[in-house]
Amino acid sequence: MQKVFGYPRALTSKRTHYCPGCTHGIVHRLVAEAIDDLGIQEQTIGIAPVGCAVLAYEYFDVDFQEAAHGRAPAVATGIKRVHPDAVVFSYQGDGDLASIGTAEIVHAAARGENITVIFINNTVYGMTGGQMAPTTLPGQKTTTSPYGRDTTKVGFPIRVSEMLATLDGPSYIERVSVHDPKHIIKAGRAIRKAFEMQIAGKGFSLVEVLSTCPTNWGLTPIKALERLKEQMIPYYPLGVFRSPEEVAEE
Amino acid sequence: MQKVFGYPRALTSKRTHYCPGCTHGIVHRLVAEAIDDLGIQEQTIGIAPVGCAVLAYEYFDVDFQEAAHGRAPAVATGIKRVHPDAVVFSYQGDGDLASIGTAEIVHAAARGENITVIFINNTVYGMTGGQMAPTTLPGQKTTTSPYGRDTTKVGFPIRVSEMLATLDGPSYIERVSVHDPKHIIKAGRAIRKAFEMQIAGKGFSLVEVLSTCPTNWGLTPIKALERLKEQMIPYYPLGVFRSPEEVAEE
Amino acid sequence: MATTKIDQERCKGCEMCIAVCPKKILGLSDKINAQGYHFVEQKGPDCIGCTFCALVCPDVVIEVYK
Amino acid sequence: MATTKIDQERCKGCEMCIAVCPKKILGLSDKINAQGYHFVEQKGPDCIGCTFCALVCPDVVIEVYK
Amino acid sequence: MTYEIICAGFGGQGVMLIGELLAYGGMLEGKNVTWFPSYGPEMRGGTANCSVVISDQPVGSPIVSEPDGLIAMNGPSLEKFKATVKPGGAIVYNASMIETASEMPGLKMLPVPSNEIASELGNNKVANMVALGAFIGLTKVITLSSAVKALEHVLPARHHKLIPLNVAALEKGLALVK
Amino acid sequence: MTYEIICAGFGGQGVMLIGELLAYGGMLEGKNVTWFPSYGPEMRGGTANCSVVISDQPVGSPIVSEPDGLIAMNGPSLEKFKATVKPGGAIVYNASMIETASEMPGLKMLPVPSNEIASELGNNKVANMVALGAFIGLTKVITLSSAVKALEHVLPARHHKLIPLNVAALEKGLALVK
Amino acid sequence: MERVMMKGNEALAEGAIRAGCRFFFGYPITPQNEIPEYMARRMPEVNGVFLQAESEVSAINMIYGAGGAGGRALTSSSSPGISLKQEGISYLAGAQVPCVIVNVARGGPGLGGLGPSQSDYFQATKGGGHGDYHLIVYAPGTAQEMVDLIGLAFDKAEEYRNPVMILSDAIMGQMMEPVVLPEMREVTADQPWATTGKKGRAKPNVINSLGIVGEDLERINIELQEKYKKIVDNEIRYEADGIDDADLIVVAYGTTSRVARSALNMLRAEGKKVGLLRPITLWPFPKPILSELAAEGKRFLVVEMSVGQLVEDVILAVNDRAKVDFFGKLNGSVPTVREVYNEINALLQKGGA
Amino acid sequence: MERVMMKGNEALAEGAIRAGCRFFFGYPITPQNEIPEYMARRMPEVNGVFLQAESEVSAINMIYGAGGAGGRALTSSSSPGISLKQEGISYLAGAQVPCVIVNVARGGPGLGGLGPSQSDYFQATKGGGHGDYHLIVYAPGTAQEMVDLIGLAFDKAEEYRNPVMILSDAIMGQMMEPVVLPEMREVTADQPWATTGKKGRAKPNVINSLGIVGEDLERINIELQEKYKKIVDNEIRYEADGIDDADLIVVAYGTTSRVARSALNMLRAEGKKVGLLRPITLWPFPKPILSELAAEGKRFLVVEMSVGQLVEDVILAVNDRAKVDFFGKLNGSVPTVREVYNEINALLQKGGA
Ligand SMILES: Cc1ncc(C[n+]2csc(CCOP(=O)(O)OP(=O)(O)O)c2C)c(N)n1
Ligand SMILES: Cc1ncc(C[n+]2csc(CCOP(=O)(O)OP(=O)(O)O)c2C)c(N)n1
Ligand code: SF4
Ligand code: SF4
Ligand code: SF4
Ligand code: SF4
Ligand code: SF4
Ligand code: SF4
Ligand SMILES: [Mg+2]
Ligand SMILES: [Mg+2]
Repeated sequence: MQKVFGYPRALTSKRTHYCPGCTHGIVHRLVAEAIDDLGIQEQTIGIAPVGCAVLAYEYFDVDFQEAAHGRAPAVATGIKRVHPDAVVFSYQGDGDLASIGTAEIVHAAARGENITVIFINNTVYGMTGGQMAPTTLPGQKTTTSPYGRDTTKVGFPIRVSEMLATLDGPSYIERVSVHDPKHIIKAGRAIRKAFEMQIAGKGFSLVEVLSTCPTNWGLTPIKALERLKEQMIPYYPLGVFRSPEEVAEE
Repeated sequence: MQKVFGYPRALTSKRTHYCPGCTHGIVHRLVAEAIDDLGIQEQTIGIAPVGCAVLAYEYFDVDFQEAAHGRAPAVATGIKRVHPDAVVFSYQGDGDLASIGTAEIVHAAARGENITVIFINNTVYGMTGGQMAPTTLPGQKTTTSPYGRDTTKVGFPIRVSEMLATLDGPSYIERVSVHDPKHIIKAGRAIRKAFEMQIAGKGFSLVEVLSTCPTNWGLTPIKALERLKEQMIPYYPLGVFRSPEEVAEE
Repeated sequence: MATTKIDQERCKGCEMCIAVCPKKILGLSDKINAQGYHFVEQKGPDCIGCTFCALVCPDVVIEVYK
Repeated sequence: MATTKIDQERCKGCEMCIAVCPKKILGLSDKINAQGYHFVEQKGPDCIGCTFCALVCPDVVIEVYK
Repeated sequence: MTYEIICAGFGGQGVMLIGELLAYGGMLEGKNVTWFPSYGPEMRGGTANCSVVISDQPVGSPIVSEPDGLIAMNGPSLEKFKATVKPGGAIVYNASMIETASEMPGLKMLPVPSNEIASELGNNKVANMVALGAFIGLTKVITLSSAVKALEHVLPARHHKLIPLNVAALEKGLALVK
Repeated sequence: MTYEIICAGFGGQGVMLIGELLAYGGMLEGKNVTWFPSYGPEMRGGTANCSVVISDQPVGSPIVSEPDGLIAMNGPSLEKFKATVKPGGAIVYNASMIETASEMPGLKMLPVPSNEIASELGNNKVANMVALGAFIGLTKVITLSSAVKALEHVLPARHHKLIPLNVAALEKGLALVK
Repeated sequence: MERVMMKGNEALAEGAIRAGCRFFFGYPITPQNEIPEYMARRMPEVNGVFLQAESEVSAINMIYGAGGAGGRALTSSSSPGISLKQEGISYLAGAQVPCVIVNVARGGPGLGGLGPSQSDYFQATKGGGHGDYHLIVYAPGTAQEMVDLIGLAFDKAEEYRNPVMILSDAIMGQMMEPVVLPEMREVTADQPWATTGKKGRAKPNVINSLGIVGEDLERINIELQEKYKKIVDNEIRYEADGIDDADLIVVAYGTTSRVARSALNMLRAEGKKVGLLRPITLWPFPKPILSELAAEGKRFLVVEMSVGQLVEDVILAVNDRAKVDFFGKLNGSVPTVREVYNEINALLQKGGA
Repeated sequence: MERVMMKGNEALAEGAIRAGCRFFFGYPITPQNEIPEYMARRMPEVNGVFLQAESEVSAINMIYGAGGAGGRALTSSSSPGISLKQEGISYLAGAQVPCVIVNVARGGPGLGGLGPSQSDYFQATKGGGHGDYHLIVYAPGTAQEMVDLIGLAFDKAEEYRNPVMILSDAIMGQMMEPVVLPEMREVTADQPWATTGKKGRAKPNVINSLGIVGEDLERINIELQEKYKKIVDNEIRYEADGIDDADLIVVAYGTTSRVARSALNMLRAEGKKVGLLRPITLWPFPKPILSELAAEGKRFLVVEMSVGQLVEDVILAVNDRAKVDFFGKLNGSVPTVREVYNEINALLQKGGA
């Protein structure tokens, strides 16, 4: 018998601190697999966010810098300018990237900074206990929208991929989901493609991964996957928003 | 004989510190005329940026707050939440709004904050002596892009109106120009419309005004108007990018 | 003929693998691991090696052999 | 019959009004104002009151009567 | 008189709640009280404990490092804290999860099969209340009726229907001592 | 010996440049020197001045408030600074823009029709050089040849073709004193 | 009056609302999340505004807008977030905008940890931002003081047109204690300087800290310094406990004052002559009383959760007229009652200065 | 060696490049724009990177990335921009990332003015950010020192893995003076801790300031404090001018040391016994020499462009063994030579301590 699925080399053996069923773990694995596939483990430098993935540097077996909340794209820029041949990626949550770090992500994208961003959209601030994020859906209850997100008072969710796609800098932007095996495979492909773009020197690439936070959604992991599929995808359509060769699909 | 053109009431009599031929002055007048037309001088609160318009509070005869660089939309939000019936507008340059203040403008727009933003795009940092702005055109020489803006290293200009138009919050976004009388009249109409939107409680409105900086462009005021028309407009197309009733035109 | 290899100490008992297994052969154990979780076991021999379980597992608990 | 009224002390001599006047009746004075600028004068009587000059003036120097 | 308590266990065992009840009960009796929580580094789950101080005087440190009383709901908690208990102090531990515990000289130690008793009452969740009842019985730090009153304040209104069950558990625990 | 100078005028009259030439010339003569600019609050235009110190010793304050010498290119500048000049000091002022200036007791005062002379040379822009030439002649703070050498360093290469014109203006100014 | 158990953070939030605060702008960060979460629930009930800003930088600038417009405005954060607010704080001070800023401090530097810390003392009291400015800084020592001082903070902020900081920490914020809540206050303070729209006023109101023209900036600074002097003269607060007959006085605020109090109780029970001086205002600093006590021959032990910040102010206050010892714990650990007890005992044994 | 006239800001920029700095990230602000503008022209000539960041916050975090990756990285700004960088600075200190930060200080608080200021002294030396940390802070007094100290700054930053600040001001930055430039240096420092990609290393390198697990944060802080002690023991720098026979010593740095020097020259010419003590490192502070001089019976006058910040460190250093007087100017104005001269004279007349 052959091993058809195994543990990626680019992950350390450390157990994660993530809650049971949290899809952060799936995305970690997909990133590690992309690093393995492309054979870039020795030249990759990651940037961990402030968010549930704050300890990412303990889980990936590559060099890492832990950035201040929201500033990962700036940190990545600093690193990439020093080591243009390294593969530099940031891993950021939606509070980190779409709220406090808005200026940093917009400008890294506009600059066409040759880095890869893995963007975890779980419609909530996981680490700090479930506050509203810029991506929180209308009506969604969180600890800082206890009566449900009221768009008349706090406005509408930001569709980051669509917004960044208006810029000339990015080479590749895709939104994917990890709610079932088929989509997980697709997400893995997108992540690998994003790294390939960087390696080819094409500039800024970003993969937005629709993700779950069972704990702060108050759902079981399985119900959380269902919510992702049924409520998030309609608001955040999957697809390629920018690509040198393709047009938007799906 | 009748006065067919006169000095607006909402401007003080103070002479501006702007350079000769700087179109900041034109936009000031258009804003003042809108305030006069709508009869809102006693209930208007402006927010001055850090930029050449830093002394705007000396020129408008309405209450004002001078904001930290880039933070005018946040300051406007604070004011508007205290005085929902006041008419609150910020007046911001492209360094202020599109660089350091990116997060603030994106989120004020996403919130659909019921304020009006007058955005002066002159492709340069005027006040600090002509450094590169996020809106500086490819190839344009500035004091921090002395060899011309190199898009392979510092990326591409940001089209703010297009970017913000991807959000659900804004009610009205238009890009106008002030390079000739016809366009100035159009710009004035757009500015008035933006205020009307706010008064009607429709949420965030923004008018991007293509503007000149003869001093830092190293051109005479008249040549500067020509550059605006011939080089800026092709990169920054005029038109309505968001409107409750219309679709994009021009 | 295929089978899974489960690193029980890593498992957090989230049951996501159980939900996606087309053969419905995965289930939680009565026992708990050192982390305090009931962990997953392959309860039947009909594994087809589809790797669905491994794909959805956030804790990279499952290896699949075929 | 129309005419302009020019607040010479505010004028900065940028010449933008001069450029847009369809009747080409505006021009800079030889004199300078207290700010040190050669200011604009209406040099001829053919003003049609189109207000173009006033519209482009950044310093709100010009009033137009018609 | 100042009485200091640590309640410790796994996340989810309700140790924070019984600490709150002790503090609230103390307050209802006119005492000065503090309650302070402490969590492990894990995102969710893991261990948790809280410090409770009940005193006639203004309370100084809200962090208890040498408790008069300890309620330990699992093994690791008992191990971690038992040596810190003051001479003459009291330990109630959850015998359902801790098979054997060596005696501590100079301390009163009471094993309580909390989960078993809770299961008998039909809800495993009230194991914490059983332990608290026993602790109250053993130490008399507050009265049972204060603890019962505290329940009404501490439990959110939507859980008030569970108060009788909780009271029953408290009583079962208390009965172990009498 | 420490010699302190203020050069003042409208923005655009080139007062910063002549200050730089004094400082650079002083440096070429082996002195310690400083040059410090000061602008008015206007965005562009308005008044401007610079402080220059030339000394055998390390220079202390680069900001001159009691100058030994003043070059005033317009009226407001003369008014602002003339009273600060040290006893025994020297003032060169631009007579083309300042019609009359009252004598200052104890000071050498030299009116220079800089703009007229510059116009004679065919370029109004070198009025500043005429004033500088005169100032050098009057005070001997640096030599003419140091000023000429300084020009090569201070002017950007693309303006070097204008050096002969500038030198001519300096000489015209100097000649007013000799 | 009814006592209710509340976490320090929640007591502060409810205290703010009862003091008339109707505008809260903040951004989540542990260990202060109870404050915005409480406000999110509570503000709609009192027709107030809770708004989660996109960042701490935005939050502080929203406060600038709201405070400048005359609203009773509050923001809260924890150490890294407070660092981000420094530019805004300097603006608030310069433009004299009343408002209240809460720092529920945590361990630093950098991302640090989630436990308590007192290592933001310098930042709070000497100015983490640029320029010569001061916040009034209150350091509550009980949940009750959270309630009381937040009310006072709003009043003083408006009285002096000055931003006020509440310097708390992870322990003070998360600890539950009984509090007595005051009645809801109706605030209708007249703020003739606020931006409201001119509403018939002859001159516009302008909120501003710019002084580029002539002597403007010096004038602003003179005005500020005159105000600060008034605050120093009138607003010092501290608690003194058993200092009269004490040989050794512990100086500590907030959490460490609580730990010290426990240790002091133990020592007093043993008949030792020890006292506690607890600054309630960290700025203005209770210099006069310390100076006086020094003159009387007391010695001091400063206890802090830092490598020594408050201690500098104590030394400056006693200015070598008394011996000042220091016991500090680095961020990441908290002094235990036993440690402080031992430290004091050791000092008492070592004897006089 | 050839002397060239350069503005302080440009001298610093060229000095950085000659010291091997190849990464500049900054954002425009007066009065430091000459630095980024110089770098924009010059960096491409030496294959270096000049990048205008979208904000000061971004710039400091780019520095964090570049410095953490082993590059010699520089950022510069002025007071409000430096306030915005405080979170980032605390991270740099916590994660021990070498880099150099320049503050060309201007008048505050708030938007303030464009003139010089020394009112960011506390922010620079006591930590404007959160947590117990220190920057090494150099205060250049001449354009030549701009060149020399920026080179030293990079070396020390790497030697200690610590961020270094150059605290300059609007006058020091805009003033032109002759400088002698050093040769271009090739820097190939070995930084085994830097993120470069593992490149065969067994363990990844991690740049980090987080300590949420167990004793991690305390360990980080112990390490930092041990390093700071080493720096205090080895890195103090100052210039003493005529202090041996002086009765009164002026303590001043940067611009005010220059003004004071002029006044002192006048007084010495009159036979007065006066000297100058100019701290070159503001942190570590030249406490030992001041302490020694105090013991010798000198008195001190501190001259600052602020309401008094440096003076606190002087008082702490002499600790009441000597009289310390203060002469300060509020932001918006600069002390003249005459004012300082008069002040010293008045003190000399008043006589002994
Ligand atoms: C400057 C600063 N502000 C706030 C925080 C607190 N904080 C930590 S994580 C986080 C949000 C995390 O949410 P997200 O980025 O969505 O990541 P997730 O946990 O959901 O994966 C916040 C606000 C901080 N550490 N630093
Ligand atoms: C925090 C901060 N950063 C930088 C500056 C310096 N600064 C003043 S104005 C300005 C840019 C102005 O450019 P823009 O917004 O385009 O306005 P313009 O002058 O072109 O109208 C900058 C960077 C500042 N005052 N504060
Ligand atoms: S809190 Fe949410 S995002 Fe964070 S680890 Fe738990 S489930 Fe995942
Ligand atoms: S610098 Fe440019 S933008 Fe500023 S006033 Fe002058 S012309 Fe206008
Ligand atoms: S590989 Fe497929 S069939 Fe086998 S256990 Fe996993 S999901 Fe079930
Ligand atoms: S998906 Fe993974 S962690 Fe979850 S139950 Fe299955 S094996 Fe365990
Ligand atoms: S109104 Fe028209 S015609 Fe008259 S001066 Fe102005 S531009 Fe010329
Ligand atoms: S446009 Fe206005 S400022 Fe310009 S020259 Fe004409 S009148 Fe004067
Ligand atoms: Mg999230
Ligand atoms: Mg601009």
